[in-house]
Parts: sequence; C-alpha cells; structure tokens
Amino acid sequence: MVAETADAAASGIIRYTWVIALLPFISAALILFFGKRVPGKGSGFGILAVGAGFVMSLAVLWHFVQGGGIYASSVSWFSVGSFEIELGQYVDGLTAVMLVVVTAVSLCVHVYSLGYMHGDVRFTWFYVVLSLFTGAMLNVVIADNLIQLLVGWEIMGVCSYLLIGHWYEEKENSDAAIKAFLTTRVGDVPFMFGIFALIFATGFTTSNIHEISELVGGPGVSASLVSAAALLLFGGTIGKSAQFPLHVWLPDAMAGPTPVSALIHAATMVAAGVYLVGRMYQVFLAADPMVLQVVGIVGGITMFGAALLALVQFDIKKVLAYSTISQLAYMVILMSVGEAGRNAAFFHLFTHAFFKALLFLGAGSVIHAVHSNDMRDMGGLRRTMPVTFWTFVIGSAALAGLPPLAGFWSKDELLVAASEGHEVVFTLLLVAAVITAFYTTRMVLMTFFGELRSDAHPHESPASMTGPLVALAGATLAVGFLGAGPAGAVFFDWVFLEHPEAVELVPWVAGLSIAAAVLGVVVGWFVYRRYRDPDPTLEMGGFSRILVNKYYLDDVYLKGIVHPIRDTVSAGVYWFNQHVLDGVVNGAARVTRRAASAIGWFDRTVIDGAVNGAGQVTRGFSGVLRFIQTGNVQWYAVALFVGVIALTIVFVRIA
Amino acid sequence: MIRLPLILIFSAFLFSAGVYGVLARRNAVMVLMAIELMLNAVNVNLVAFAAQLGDITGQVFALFVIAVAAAEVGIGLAIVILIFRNRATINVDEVNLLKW
Amino acid sequence: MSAIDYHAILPELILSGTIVVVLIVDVFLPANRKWLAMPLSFVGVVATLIAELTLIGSTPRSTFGGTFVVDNFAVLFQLFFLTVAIVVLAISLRYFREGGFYQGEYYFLLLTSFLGCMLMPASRDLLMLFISLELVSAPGFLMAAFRKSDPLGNEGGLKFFLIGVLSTAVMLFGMSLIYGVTGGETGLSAIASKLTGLPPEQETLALAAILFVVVGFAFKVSAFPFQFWAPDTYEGAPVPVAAFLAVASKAAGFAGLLQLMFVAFIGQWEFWVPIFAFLSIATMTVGNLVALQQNQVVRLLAYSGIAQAGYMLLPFALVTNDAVTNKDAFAAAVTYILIYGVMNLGAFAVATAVSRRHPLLLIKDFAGLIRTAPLLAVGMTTFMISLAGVPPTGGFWAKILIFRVAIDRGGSLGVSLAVIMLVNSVVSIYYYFAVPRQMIFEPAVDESRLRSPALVTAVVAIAMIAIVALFVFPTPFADAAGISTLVGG
Amino acid sequence: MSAQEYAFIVLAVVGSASAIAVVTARNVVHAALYLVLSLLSVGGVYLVLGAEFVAWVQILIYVGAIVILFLFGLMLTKAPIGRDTLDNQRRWLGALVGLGIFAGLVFMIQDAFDVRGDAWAFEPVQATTEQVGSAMFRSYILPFEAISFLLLAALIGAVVLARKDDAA
Amino acid sequence: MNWQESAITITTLLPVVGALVILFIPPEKDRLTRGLGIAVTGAALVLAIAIAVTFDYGHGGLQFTLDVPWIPAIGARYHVAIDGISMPLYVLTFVLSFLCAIYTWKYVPEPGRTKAFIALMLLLETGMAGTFIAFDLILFFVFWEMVLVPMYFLIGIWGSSNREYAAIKFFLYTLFGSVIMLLGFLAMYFQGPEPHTFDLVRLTEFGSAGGFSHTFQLIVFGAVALGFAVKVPMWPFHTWLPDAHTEAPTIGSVLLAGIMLKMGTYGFIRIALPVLPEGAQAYAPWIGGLAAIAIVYAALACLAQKDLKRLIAFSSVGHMGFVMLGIATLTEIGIQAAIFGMVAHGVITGMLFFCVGSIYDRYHTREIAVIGGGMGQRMPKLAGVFAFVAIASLGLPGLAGFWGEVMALLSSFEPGAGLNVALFRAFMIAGGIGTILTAGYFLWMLQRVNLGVMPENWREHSFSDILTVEWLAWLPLLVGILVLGLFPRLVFGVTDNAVASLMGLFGA
Repeated sequence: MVAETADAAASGIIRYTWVIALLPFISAALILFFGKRVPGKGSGFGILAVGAGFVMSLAVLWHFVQGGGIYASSVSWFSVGSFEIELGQYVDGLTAVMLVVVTAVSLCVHVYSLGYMHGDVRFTWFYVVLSLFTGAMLNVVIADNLIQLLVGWEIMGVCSYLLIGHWYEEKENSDAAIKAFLTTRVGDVPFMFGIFALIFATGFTTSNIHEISELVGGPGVSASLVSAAALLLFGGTIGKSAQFPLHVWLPDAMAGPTPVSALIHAATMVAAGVYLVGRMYQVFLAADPMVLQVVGIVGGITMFGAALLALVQFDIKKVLAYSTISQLAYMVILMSVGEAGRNAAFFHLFTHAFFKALLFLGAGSVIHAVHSNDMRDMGGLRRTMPVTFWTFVIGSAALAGLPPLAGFWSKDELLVAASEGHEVVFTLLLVAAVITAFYTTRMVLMTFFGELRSDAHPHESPASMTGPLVALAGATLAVGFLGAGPAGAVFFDWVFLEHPEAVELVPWVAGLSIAAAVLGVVVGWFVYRRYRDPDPTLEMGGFSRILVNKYYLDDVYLKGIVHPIRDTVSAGVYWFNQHVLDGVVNGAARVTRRAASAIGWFDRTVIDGAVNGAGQVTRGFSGVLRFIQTGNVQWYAVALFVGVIALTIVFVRIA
Repeated sequence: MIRLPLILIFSAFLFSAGVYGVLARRNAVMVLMAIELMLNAVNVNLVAFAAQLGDITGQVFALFVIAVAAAEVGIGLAIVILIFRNRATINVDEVNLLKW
Repeated sequence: MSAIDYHAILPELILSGTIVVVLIVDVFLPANRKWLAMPLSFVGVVATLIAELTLIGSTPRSTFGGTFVVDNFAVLFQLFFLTVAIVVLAISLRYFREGGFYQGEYYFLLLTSFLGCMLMPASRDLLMLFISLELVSAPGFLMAAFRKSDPLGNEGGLKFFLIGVLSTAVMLFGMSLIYGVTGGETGLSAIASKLTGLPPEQETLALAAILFVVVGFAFKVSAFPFQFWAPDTYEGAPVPVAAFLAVASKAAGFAGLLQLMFVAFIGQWEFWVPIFAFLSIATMTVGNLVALQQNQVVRLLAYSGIAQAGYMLLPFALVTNDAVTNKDAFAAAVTYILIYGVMNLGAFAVATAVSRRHPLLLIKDFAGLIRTAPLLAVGMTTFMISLAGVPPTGGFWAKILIFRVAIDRGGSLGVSLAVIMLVNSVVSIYYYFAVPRQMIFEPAVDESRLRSPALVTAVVAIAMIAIVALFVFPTPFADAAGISTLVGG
Repeated sequence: MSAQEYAFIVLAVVGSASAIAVVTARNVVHAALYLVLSLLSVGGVYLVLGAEFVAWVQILIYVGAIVILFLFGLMLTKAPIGRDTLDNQRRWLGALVGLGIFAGLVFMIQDAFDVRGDAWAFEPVQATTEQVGSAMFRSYILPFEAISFLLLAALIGAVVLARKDDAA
Repeated sequence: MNWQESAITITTLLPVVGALVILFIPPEKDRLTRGLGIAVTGAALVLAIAIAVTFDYGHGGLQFTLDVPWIPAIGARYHVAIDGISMPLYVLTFVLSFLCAIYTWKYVPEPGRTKAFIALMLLLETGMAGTFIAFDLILFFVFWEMVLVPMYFLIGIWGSSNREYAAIKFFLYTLFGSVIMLLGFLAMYFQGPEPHTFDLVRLTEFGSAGGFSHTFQLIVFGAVALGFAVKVPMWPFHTWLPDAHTEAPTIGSVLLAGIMLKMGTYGFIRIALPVLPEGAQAYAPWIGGLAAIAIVYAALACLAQKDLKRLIAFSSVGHMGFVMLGIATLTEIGIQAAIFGMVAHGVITGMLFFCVGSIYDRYHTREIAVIGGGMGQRMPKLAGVFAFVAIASLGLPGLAGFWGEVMALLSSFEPGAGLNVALFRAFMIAGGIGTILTAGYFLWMLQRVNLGVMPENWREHSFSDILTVEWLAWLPLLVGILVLGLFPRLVFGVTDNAVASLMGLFGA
C-alpha cells in the first residue's frame, strides 16, 4: 500500500531515497552489537553507511539538477481510529540538498572522529550514537508527515544529549547534556501541540505535511487555529535552533566532543529548526502576519544577543557556538520576510553548514593540539598547524562574509531579500555583519597569531582530521557560487524547481555587505593584532559584565526555575504527599483506632467496671481483679434490663 | 371470682423485686434467690392464665419451670462454691494464677 | 393422639443412648483411660449422624402433637449440629486429656448440650423451645466453668450462668404472657394465628411479650446489649467449649429465633423489624469496634462472633409481608450461620492447637506460626480472611447473600443496613488481619516446630478446604438454606 | 370482691412483702427464710387458683429442696452479714430499674386487662392431678424426657464443679 | 469443549494448577521448584500466544467465549471471553510472569522459601490474567481480589525493611477501594435489567441503551471509579503505591507495576465507561483533571526522591496519569492511547524495576546518593540498559513509551462530544509540562546513578555486569520496548476494532 504522488519522470534512485535515511540506523545497530568485535571498532560501519548515503544523496540531487520532479511515497505505519500515521518520503530539491549537506558533513565528521576520538574509552559507542543521529536527522529531512518528523526530531535530541554527555565522568558535561535536552524539550512541547493543532485541522485523519499545507490556506480551517499552530511550531524551532530565549543550551553543549559540535550543534540538528519553518512555510504564510513578525523579532533579538556574547568568549568553541546561534537567527529573520527570504534562508542554511562544520572541526584540531579550549592558552598556531590554519581562515572568511566565499553569497542573498521593503531588517543585518566579522577576526588572531601562551607542544593533526578540513574548505569555497547571482544561482533552481525570482547581485547591497565585513575585520585587526590582557571586550564596564554573565539568563533559569522546581517545589510536593495525602490515609486509620479505643474504653471501664480497665495490660492480674469484682456481672445485668426497658419503651410505644 | 389483673400485678411485683435483687445484691447466693423470685413470677402468671383459661398447659409449663429452676439453682450453687473455693486460695496461689 | 414417630426422633434417641452409655462407662474407666469417653461419644455421634441422614427426603415429619417437627429446616440444622459435634469432639480429645479435666463428665455434658441443639430446630412449641434452650445452656454453664482451678474460668462460668438465667427468666415471663394473651396457645403456628386477631388493648402487652421472648434468644446469640458475658466466658472456658459456645450454642439460638420470628411472630413483623435492625446494627458495630482492641485470640473471636451475630441478625430486619422476601432473608441468614460455623470452628481448632504451647493465647503468641506450624497458619489465615468476608473464601458469599437480599428486597432500610454492614466489614478487616500479620511477619519466640494433634490438624485442613471450596462453589449451602425454609413453602 | 380474692390479696401481700424482705434483708439466713415465706405464699396463690398439684410441687421442691440448697450454699460460702457487704453500690440503680419494670408491666397489664372492672374476673376450677399428669405424659412426654437429661446434667455437672479435687 | 471455549480457561487456570503441584514438592528440591515455575509460566505463555495467534483480528466482538452458570443463587455466571481490548494485556500478563519466573531462577529474595514464593507468583498470575477475561462482574471481582492476597504476601514476606507497613497499607487501601467498587457492582446488579445480572455484556447493552438513570450513573460511576482509581492509582489515591513498590521484592514490583495497575485502567475501559456512559461523561473532566495533576505532581515528587525504587514508583503514577487522561477524553484515539500506554508502561516500568532490582542486588542500597554515580564505568551494560529503559520511559519516539503519551495528549486536544475543549487543552498543556519534568527527573536520575565517577567506597567492591539469567529475563522486554515503538500497529491494530465498537456505545 505504497501511495505515490510521483512525477512521471521519477525513476531509479529517487524511489529509494528512504534507504539513505535507513542506512545509518542499520549501521548504528551493527556498531552496537558487533562494533567491538570488528577492526576499526565499528567506525567502518558508520563511515560506510554515511558514505553510501552521501553518494546516493548526490545521485538524488543530480535528479533535481537535471530538472527532475518531486517524488513522494508512503506506507501506512499504523492507524489509531481515523488517524492514519504513515511512514513516507517526500523528495524535492530541498530534501535533496539537505540530504547532501547532512551526509556530507556527517561523513566528514565520521572520518574526522577516527583521529579525534582515537583511544577514547567509548569510541564504539560514540559511533553508534553518531550513526543514530545521522539517521534521525535524515529521517527529519525526508519525512512527509509531522509524526514521522517528530520521531526523528526527538531521537536527534536524545543523541545530542548522549553526545554532549559523552565524557560523563565530568559532572559539567552531563549537566550540559541534561540542559540541552530539557531546554530543547521546552520548545518541543509547544511544537508537539502545534502538530496536534494541524492534525486536528485535518479532522484527525493525517499529519501529512503536504496535505496540511494545502489545507491551511483553504476555507475549511480557521485562521486563528493556523496562527496558533504556526506559533507553536515555531516553539520547536526556538528550542532546536537555539533561539532566544531557549538558546542557552547551545553554548553549554560545547562540552561534547568537538566533532559532535560540528555535526549536531552547528551544521545539522540546530538547522533543523529553520528547516522546519521552511517545510511548514505554508502554515506560516496562512497564519496571521503577526506570527511572522514574532519570528522576525525572536530572530533579531537572538542575532544581536548572540553576536554580542561571542565577543567576550575565550573558549574557542563558545565563540563558534554563539556565532552559530547568531547565524541561525539570521536564517530565522529571513524566514520572517516572505518567500524570497525563505529561499535565502535555505541557501544560508546550506552554506553555513559547510563553513561552520569546517570551523568547528578546525577548532577541534586546535584543541586536539593544545589540549585546551581557551584561546588565551593558544596563539601562534599558524606556524605549527598550517593546514588547520588555512582551512580555518577560509571558514572564518566565509563566516565574516568576505567574498567570494560561501558566507558572502548567502549573506548577500539575505541582504538582497531584506533590502526590498524590510529596511529595519536590512540595517540590523548589516550591523550584525560588522560584529560577526569583528569577533571572527578576534578568534583567528587570538588563536593563530602572536605567540603560544601555554606550554603545550602543538603539532599538526593526522590526515584523518585534516582531510575533512580540506574537503570542507573546498566545499566552502565552492558552494557559495551555487547561489551566487553572477553564477546563475542554480541552487534555487534545484531547490525550488523553478527560479522563483531573479537572484542577482545588487551592486549597492553587495558593496554595503563587503564594507560591513571589511569594517569588522579591520577593527578586529587593530584591536587584536597584538594579544591583549585583559581583553578589551571585558573593559566595557557594565556592558561587559552583562555579556560575561550572558544577560543573567542562565541565572534566571537556574535559580528562578530549575532549582526551585527541582529542590523546593518537588520537596514541597513530596511533603504534601507524605504528610497531607498519606496523612489522610494514616489519619483515617488512627481515627478508627481511636474510636475503637474509645468504645473499648467504654466497654472496659464503664461496663466492665473500673477495675477491669487496667486488665488489658496485665491479663493475669486482670483475672484476679475481675474475680474479686464478681459484682461487675451485675453491670451486664443492668445492661440487659436497661436494654429490655429501652427497647420496650422505644419500640413498643412506637408500635 | 378472682380478677386476673391482680394476679398479674402480683407477678409483676415479684418479678421486679427479683430484678432489684439481682442488681443490688452483692452476694452470689442472694442473687440466685432473687432469680428464684423472678421465676416464681413466671409461674404465677402461667398458673393464673391456666386457671383463667381453664387450660392445663400452663400448669404443666409451670412444673417444667420449677424443675428447670431447681436445676439452675444446683448449677448456680456449684459454680458459686467453686468460685468461693478458688477465691479462698487466691491469696496463696497468686503466683500460680500468673501462669494463665 | 397419634403414635410416636420413632424414626423422627431416632437421632435424638441414639444420642440420648450415647449420653447414658458415656455416663455409665465413664464410671468404670480407670483414670488414665477416661479419654476413651471421647471415641465412645464420637461413635455415638456418628451413629446419630447416620440416623439423621436417613431422614433426608422423608420430611416433613410431625410428632408429639405437632410440638416436634422434622422438616428440611430441622434436618439441615441437625446435620450441622452433628457435624459441629464431631469437630468439637475432635478438638477436645487432646485438650482435655492433657489439661487434667474431668473427661467423662465433660463428654457427657457436651453431648447433653448437643441433644438440646438437636431438639431446638424441631421444636414448634414454646415449652419445647424453652426446654431445648435450657438443655443447651445448662450443660454450657457447667462446661464454661470446667477449668476449675482457674478463677478466669469460674468467673466466665458464673457470668454466663447469671446472664443466662436472667435472660431465661425474662424470656419465660414473656412466654407466660404470650400463653395468656393467645388464650392458652403454646404451638408456634397457633400463636401466630391467635396473635393477629388480638383485641387492640392487649396488643401492647403482646408486643412487650414478644420482645421479652426475643431477649432470651438474643442472649444466646450474644446480641447487644445481651452480649457482655460472651468474651469473658469464651476466654475463661476451655477452648473447645468456647468453640462449642461460639458455634453450636449460637446457631441453636438462631435456630430458635428463626422459628419464633418467621413462624410465631411473623404477623407482628412491623413491630419487631426495627428492633432487629437496631439489634443488628448495634451488635455488629459494638462487636467490631471492641474487637479492634483485643490482644487475646479467643476474646478476639468472641467479639468477632458478636459482630458476626450482628450480620446474621440483619436478614431478620428485612422481613415484610412478602413471602418471597422472607424466604430470601431466611435463606441468607441460614447460609450465613452455616458458613460462619465452618470458619469459626476452624479458627477455634487452630487456637486449640496453639494453646498447647501458649495457653494464654495472646495474639502475639501466634507470631511466626507460619514457620512453626505452616498448615495451622495458612488455615488460620484462611479463616480470618473468610470471617472478614474477603474473597477467595466462603465468608465472602455469606456476606454477599445478605447484601443481596438487603439491597434487592430490603428497600431503603435494607440498603442502609447493607451499607452499615459493609462499613463494619471493612473495619473488621483490621483486626482479623492482626492474627495473620503476627503469624507471618513476626518472629516466633520459640521457632521449634509446633506439633498439632492429628485430629485438630485434620479439622483445620478440612475446614480450610471447605472454606475455599465454598468460595468457588457456594451453591450447595445456599441451596440447602433455600429448601430448608420455614416460610413460603 | 369474693372470698377467693380476699385470700389471694392476703397471700399476695405476704408474698410481696417477704419478696421485698428477701432482696433487702441484711442477714443471709433471714433472707433465705423470707424466701421460704414468699414461696409459700406463691404456693398458696396456686391453691387459691385451683392448681393443687403445682402448689404441692412448689412447696416440696422450693421450700423443701431449693431453699435447703440455698442454706447449704450460704453455709459453705460463709457468707458475711450486713448491708454493706451484702449490697453493692448500685442498689439505687437497681431500685430504679426494678421500679421501672414494675411500672411498665403494671401499665401494660392494666391496658390489656381492665383492672377495676370485672371483665377479667374468673372462677378458678380445680385442676386434678390426673389432668396434669395426663397432659404431661401425653403431650409433653418429650420435654419431660429432655428435662430429665437436664436434671441429670445439672446434677453430675454440679457435683463435678463443687467437689474438691485432690490433686489439681 | 473445543479450543474456542476452553482455551482461555485452561490458560488462565494453568498457573494455579502449577501452584498446587509446587506445593507438593519437598522444600529441599529448590531447583525443581524454580524450574517448574518457569515451565508452568512458559506453558501458559505458549498457550496465550496460541490464543493470540488464533484470534480473529478482523472481528470486533468477543471471542473464545465460555459462558456457563456458576452461582445460580445470585445469577453469577462463569463468563470469560477475550477481545481486542483484553488481548494485549492478557498476553502481557503471561509474558511478564514468565520473565519473572526466569528471573527467579537466580533471585529469590530473603528469606528464601522458594516454594511459597513461586506458588504465590503463579496464583498472582492467574488472578491478573483472569481479571482481563472476566465478563461477569462477580467473576471479575473474584479475580480482582485474588490478586490482592498473593501480592500482600509477596510484599509482606519478601519485602525490605518496612514491608509490613507497606503490605498492610497496600492491602487495606486497595481493599477499601474494591469494596466500594463492589458496592457499585451490586448497585448495577440491582438496578440493572430483569432478571438481575452481573453479566457485563448484558449490563453494557442495558447501560448503553440508557437503562440507568442519570443520577444513578453519577453515583455508581463514582463508586466504581473510586475502586478502579485506587488500583490505577489515580492522584490522590496513590499513596499506597510508593510504599508498596519500595518494599516489594523485584518480582513483586515488576508485576505490580507491569500488570496490576492496569487492572484499574482496564476496569474503566471495560466496565465503567460502557455500562455508565453518562456517568463517564460527567466524571470525565474530573478524571482528566486528576490525571493532569498526577502527571505534573508525580514528576515533581520524583524530583524529590532519594530512593531509586521510590522514584520509579512515583513515575508510575505519572505514566498512569497519561493513561487516565486518554481514557478521560472518551475518544477512540484517547482510549487506544490508554491501552497502548498500559502495555508500554507494563513493559517499560516492569523493566525499570528489574533494573533497580539488579542495581540493588549489586549495591545493596537503593539510595541514589549512596550509589553515587559512575555505574556506567564499571557496569556499562547494566548502565546502558538502565539508561535505555529510562529514556524509553520518558517518552522517546521510536520506543514504546512515546505512543501512549503522545496519542493521549493528541486526543485531549479535542475530547469527546460534550466535554469542555478548553479544559482538556489545559490538561494537555499540563501533560506537556509533565513530559518536560519527566525528562528532567529521569535524566537527573541517570546522571546521579550512571554518570560521573564511581565514589571511593565502591572502588574496591567487585561488581558483575548483567548476568545471563538477567539477559534472558530482560531481552524480551528490551526488544519489546523497541518493537512496540517501531511497530505500534502491534497494539493499535489489535485494539482498533474493539475500541471502535466500544465508542459506538457512546454514539460518537
């Protein structure tokens, strides 16, 4: 019962796109059960699966490069009442591109980890989760319905948790893992409710994304429901893509091994939030315009907030983490400006994946060499680690938005899209571009220039690590052109099947963009060309203090929400449980016993005579005492006669 | 001619006196005596009704009651004597009592 | 005057013969052979039982001018009493052999008392009922005091005796008045027809008389406020005697009460139904609440027995002028009495066995019994569960049948009574489970194996199986009760 | 009022007064003797009512046997003498209960049988011993047999309980 | 008697027969006893599977019916049957019992006495299985109560330090509930069709046709629901559960959480809703509200727990809250979700209790602080399994715990006709918050047990990772967690028809 909505031209490999998503699951299982017993400790399964997936993804992409049509198919998974849940694939250009991105970065990370994780106690386990994650992410990409998407979505979350906490011996790491999971789950719950709302809109029949997309614009569905659904869905994005106010988990997530940061917390999973908005874009369009405004505002706040925070970081990975948040916010903002923005956002998502993965892997290489994350322990590494240095510079340039690198083109698309009628957004983007360029420069200069500031003995990383760096650097250099106006912006053809509108290089926009980037770089150069201690970014008084304390958000969350709930409220609830609820139960027992003892007392003391009252305690004495007190049987007699009289009076008179 | 209610009231009086004795007397034998008064009250009733109705059953009943009363007195006195004997030994046998 | 139906009184004749033989043989038995009176009595009771069985199917039989009727009701109760007799004999043997009792006289008294029990359900005449009751009670007074050297025993006997005689006196006074107002009737059905046609001015006296008669039996079944003797007496009496008092004597009381209320006084149901409602509620409530305080097993069983009597009195309060209802109520009461007999005997049997090691029979003496005597412990647990009315036991059905009649037929009074009984049942669980709790969860002072006499063990095992079997298939008892009815044909 | 009634009243007054004396006497032996008087009066009432046989049985068994038993009992138990030891503190309660019962009974009796009127007056007929005997041995042979067992049991049981055990 | 008629009777009663046989084995033949326990439960499981296989899934009604007179005096009948609602729970009963028997091969808790232990376990099995097939209220009640006694002993004899209190509390509390429930049953009996009947099928027909008055339904639903609610246990009647679980031996906890709690929810679906539909309508918001409270409350209480087992016990309260929420919506999706939730909770929480039992067996403590973390270092497999099950329990998609929860929440987005939508959406939100808190306490628990470094005092201690017998007992559950997560059709497909016909009674 495979339902197909296929282009007639759909042929060959595209029918089997689902295999790409399945392979990593299989490899995860293989690694888990046999990993320890095969050479390479299981990493081979992972690399093979993801590699094959990469090749297939390229083939699928080729289908769209050639102008092939969308292919969708599904099988029934199960049904609950009227509600059909399917397992399906929806393959369009966007899917294909995402598949390529995910498999490519994942492949690089798989290979890179051979070196980076070499000798790790849980090497095999690392690959299990890595594969599992890849599978889940691919599942999100190809899912044709929201339930299936949600499944992948949550599995990614767990993998993220597992990988952040990979080195769980350190409590910090496991704390970070928990934080990541819970924070994203705070977003996931509204996301889930959003899905419910959409399923409700279909009359509890399906959660198929495309059926929903067609439905929401129609008359049968109330606008307020759609708006609510859109807002709720965006909750998922806020959590997964680390947008304000749920962005706090991502910097902490850097506690995980660096390849993980590259894959999950830079290139793929965090982008899934943005991808989701794009996939469900019809819902956002059908919703009240206010919704997209909210999206834009959240993005704006995040973009600036995160960029500023990147200024004061010394942990190289945290710089990258905040830059990731900031870049994701770019995409989110773009999503809020309409279809053109959405296209631009996707392109940025695409390029960002490559250069941010590159940067993270480069940072990993550095960390691997100096055994520290702290940029204050680094310096002068350009001499000892040339490959890392050059690839890192390429990535940084792309991040800073320098032409002709990937970052420039995608950012240019953003600016072009924003320049048409969204002046505020446009200005914001430019300012952010300056800040981005500035902190990128700061990072590069502190890491690679000057003199080494620790007693480590850095050396270039092994080929398994530099290889992926070079590959990603190459990709960073290349992918930009896919969306570059002068090069024909073929990306948009692939992704959206038709050229939505002329993507051209608007000279004044490009000029401003370059100027902003150069401004940031130049200022950065002047400030950091020599290592300065303390860092000038720390010397901006109260502003620095706010930044160092991350706007106090973590404190608010921790001291205002987490600790009270975990320690105080829970203790209160438990107290209530033990003392009030259980108290009622025990109290009832006690009252019964009391009543019993009262009557028992009456029986013994009044009826049986005062002397016998003590008798229960010392039965032997009681016997003696009762014997002396033979008269007490007369109390029984009194009861007998009083009973007769009373019964006679009461009942005979009544009768 | 004799009025039935008078006899019944006499019987009621005997019965009530017996009740008083049962409740107020401390000595077990005295209590037994009071009970005998009550049983006699019953018999007075029975015989009175029998006489009034000209029915012999009441008298037979009364005879049975007398017989039972005799038996009860025997049993009662036996128990009283038993208790008396044990009580007399209580003071010396207190340690034995605690075995129970 | 027709000839005497000797078949009808054959069981009683055999039992009487046994009594005489036991008494005579005892005289010639040497001191260390006195226990032989028990097997002798046993044989006699079994013979009686066989004779009784021959009566099944040939009922009803009426003799002695209708004062003695052997119908299904009588046969059922007589069979029950004989079974109880066998059980009580079985648990008495070792107890009395080892306790330094007058054995021959004990068995003589016990059988005499059972003779009274046998007569009770067949007696259809006030005089017969009175004599039967006395025949049950008088040996009972004596047996209750059989622990001669124990002041507790003496005292229990005296209390039993005094309250017994007093209530008998009240009852007789009532009987005398009934005799008078009915114009010289003593037969139960004759009384019923006379009572309905009384002149209005005599009704008050008649009702008071009915109440007085009820008192005599209320004492016997230990209904409140005539129950005070029971705990003291049970505790002081030898354990098998307590078993006898708690089961046979009480059942005899009910057998008499059933005949009086469902036959002789049925016309006055509007008067006595509220009385029984009160008696039932008060009895079960007082029994249960005081039982909560007990720390001695026999005393606990005594209060439990009071509470159970309250349950058994409940169907009386459901009587109306509708024959079907009365039949159901009657059947429910009879079933309850029978099932109560089984479970209570079992409990007393266990107590008898345990008293060999712990004569005081405190609840804490039962600690660890699951290890020292597993069968007894499991049995006791079953009996306690059953007394509490918790499945999977016959006691559950006993209660359910009463609930059923109460709710189905009792109207709002019935429902209220059922609810009160239910609450009582729940309360009772607390103390019933005190014993299993000790047996199972507490360590015994002496963990060595507790040897139980074979006969006692057999009684426990059979009663236990019967209780569980009655749960799965209560039909025989319920049916037997159903066909034994005195009402509605 | 007829002569019978006069006789009855005299007997009733004597019986009642001695009954009171039984339950209030300070001396146990006196009490027993008052009991004899009371029982004799009751026997007299039986005679007045024409229940000759019952009357003789009353006198024989009660006065001749039961009271003697009581006296033996009193001697064996060395019963003390005097109100404080004979009566308990509840005698007022007892009086109340006794009076209550009496009042109630009288109330109901006069309700049921008109005390002042003559509706319930009757002429006692002499019941012969033969009548009594035939009733007893025809209709009531079974209770008669039963009561013989009762008496036997009482006798044997009483002996067992009352006798002094050598060893125990 | 053919297979159709006798199958479930034989299967259900087989364990009791086994228990009787075991009673006659001399106590010193310990191995034989344990082996026989495995054999009997295994045979019963095989029969149960055979029933499941020969069951006609296309058919919404009762199958394998046997309906014979039992106690004519009150019209009670021995009426057993099985349908799609019963089937998953019925099979689960036998699966868990079998696994418990396997586990017992190695672990019989103090004070030993294998014979009694296994016999009681078998008795329990029959009681639980019987509850799910009884279609006569008295029979249902009998089985229901039959469960009480063995569990009382399992807790009271083989429990840990405070066992006596827990056993008594468990017993009295649930007994109290069931007595009230019985009152409700009797009320149905007396107010039901003439001639009075305890037969569930007839009562259902009568009740769904509006045979019971509105007031009657309100009162009786309250009584019956109270009985079930205690068993579930619904907040605020849950306080017996943590004590019972904490003190119970591992097997007891597994069966208690795995199956016994479901008897309550099953009762709602099988008896309370169909016989008293108007009562259900009236009470649904209250039940939903209590369920929502339970979800949040239990999660908060879990955060306060220091005892590992108590924590899991409280988590059961929360999970059963989801089940009750599903039931309260009175929708097809909700009830299906509830049944799925029951099965999933049975598998997952049963497994969690196995884990906790094994952890206790190694550490001889359940205090989280004393264990102190680092289990992952020394016992990676046990820690891994524990983490897997915990994560399944917090509702990870792809594992069993997810579907029950998410479908229950989905159904409360739009509750059945006549119920207040806004109110149920509020419950849904509470449930959503509950899932966050649930994740919180489970992850925190894992952090404190599995993660970190093993404290000094345990370093010298020798620990063995998962033993073979544990693997044998656990693997089916672990596979089950995964398979139910991946193929929810296994349950939803079975319950579909039966729930649909149930909902037909509501006219929805």
